[in-house]
Amino acid sequence: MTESVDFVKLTTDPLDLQEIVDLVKDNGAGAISTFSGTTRNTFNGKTVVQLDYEAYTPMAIKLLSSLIVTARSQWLITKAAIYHRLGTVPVGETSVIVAVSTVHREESFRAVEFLVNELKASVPIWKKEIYSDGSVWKENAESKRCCRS
Amino acid sequence: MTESVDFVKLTTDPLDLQEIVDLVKDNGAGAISTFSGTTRNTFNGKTVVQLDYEAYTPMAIKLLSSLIVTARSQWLITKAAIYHRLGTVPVGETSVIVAVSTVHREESFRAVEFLVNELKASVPIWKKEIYSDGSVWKENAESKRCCRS
Amino acid sequence: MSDDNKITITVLYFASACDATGLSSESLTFPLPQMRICELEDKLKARHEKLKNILDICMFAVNKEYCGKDDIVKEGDEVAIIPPVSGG
Amino acid sequence: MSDDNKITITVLYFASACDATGLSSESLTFPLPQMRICELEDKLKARHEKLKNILDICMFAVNKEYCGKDDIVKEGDEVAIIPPVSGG
Repeated sequence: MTESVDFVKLTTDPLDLQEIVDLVKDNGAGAISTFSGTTRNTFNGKTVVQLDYEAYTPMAIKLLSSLIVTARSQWLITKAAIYHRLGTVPVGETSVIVAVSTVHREESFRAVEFLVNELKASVPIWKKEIYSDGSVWKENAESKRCCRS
Repeated sequence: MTESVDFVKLTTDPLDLQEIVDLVKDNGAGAISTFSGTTRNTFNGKTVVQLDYEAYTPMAIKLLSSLIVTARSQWLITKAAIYHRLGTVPVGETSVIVAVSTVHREESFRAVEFLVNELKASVPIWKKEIYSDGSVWKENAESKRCCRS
Repeated sequence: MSDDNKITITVLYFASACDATGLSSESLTFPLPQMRICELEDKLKARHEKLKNILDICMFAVNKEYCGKDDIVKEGDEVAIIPPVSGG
Repeated sequence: MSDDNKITITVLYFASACDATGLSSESLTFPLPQMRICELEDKLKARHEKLKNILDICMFAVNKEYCGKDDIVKEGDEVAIIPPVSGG
């Protein structure tokens, strides 16, 4: 049976960085780079109480897997993991973790950055930011509008 | 009392990624990037049994702290940590962890990459690679030779 | 077997689009053999007043693939209205 | 009080330099008020045969600061021989 090398998951459970790093750890890889996105306590002066995330899950899973395939076409990746939290994420908790292991570090830097940037641009996951005095659906600045204009 | 924002440590204990990430976690920071360097099981076809690390510890600590100061002069960093292991590091275990928290992710990507690259170029830490049939002191390709030629 | 002169599709709504319609999905039947995304967009705007401005900044996906306004929608397709994403 | 016409310094050896000398450090006294790093390098080469080639690829640090071959070494300084680093 082939050993898994790509790990993609959307979950309502808290994300565990060590667990995810252990998924990508490999004795043939000398480098592991990670990115964790956390809930900040303020946004433009407003006090953030929590974030609520929702997703078009089947498409999000499909796109995330496809992003890893694209990353592998550009860099020599040993293993890669992308976990994203859904539901309520309180302030200070982690909403996304991307981890990549590679033989040499340069490739892990590039691959993590690519995966995070592309996730923020195209994966159908939405964040509602709940403030002490209201709420709003956020838009990533890099959210793609291709095919529309 | 001022809260610590920079964490530098050389230690013979195993490195704990979660512990180090918890040091840099901050509710005002939305991004945490990390790099972990691990012991690969082969190098140019030779089987690596373990790595032995030694350091000029006082100078290494001084330089690592100074690298974080330099990084802060270029990017808006919330907190930063650099931990390096000394003594014997078995295959598969982690020898270095760099973690940086920032408000926005771009800066955490840049700062981690800078810190790792500069550490590998200038910090007086040495790795002896022990193979099944011998050993050798390694040299980072980027090890600086300024002032010498 | 389906009538060749009409299509039934599923439309999925998320985030602000779900708020605007009060729906997470709906099944729609059109007396056409097929249609373009831009035609569907016009019909959805007519159907849901509050969706008008939102649709102008949304993307569409057919069967979990992003698509363009001239792409074709066929019988049984699942069309998702994708507001600007904010994951990560 | 120190004799103004001689200096005593500490030289630290690491990694391959430590292997070559069999020492992690040594205290050396020179009948000079001060000296340049390049002069110290020559004296260390004369003193330790096996250090010759190694010193050609090492850097020097005085009191925990990297320095150049024309930098000055003074009484009480700590000079480290820094082989090519391999941390990370």
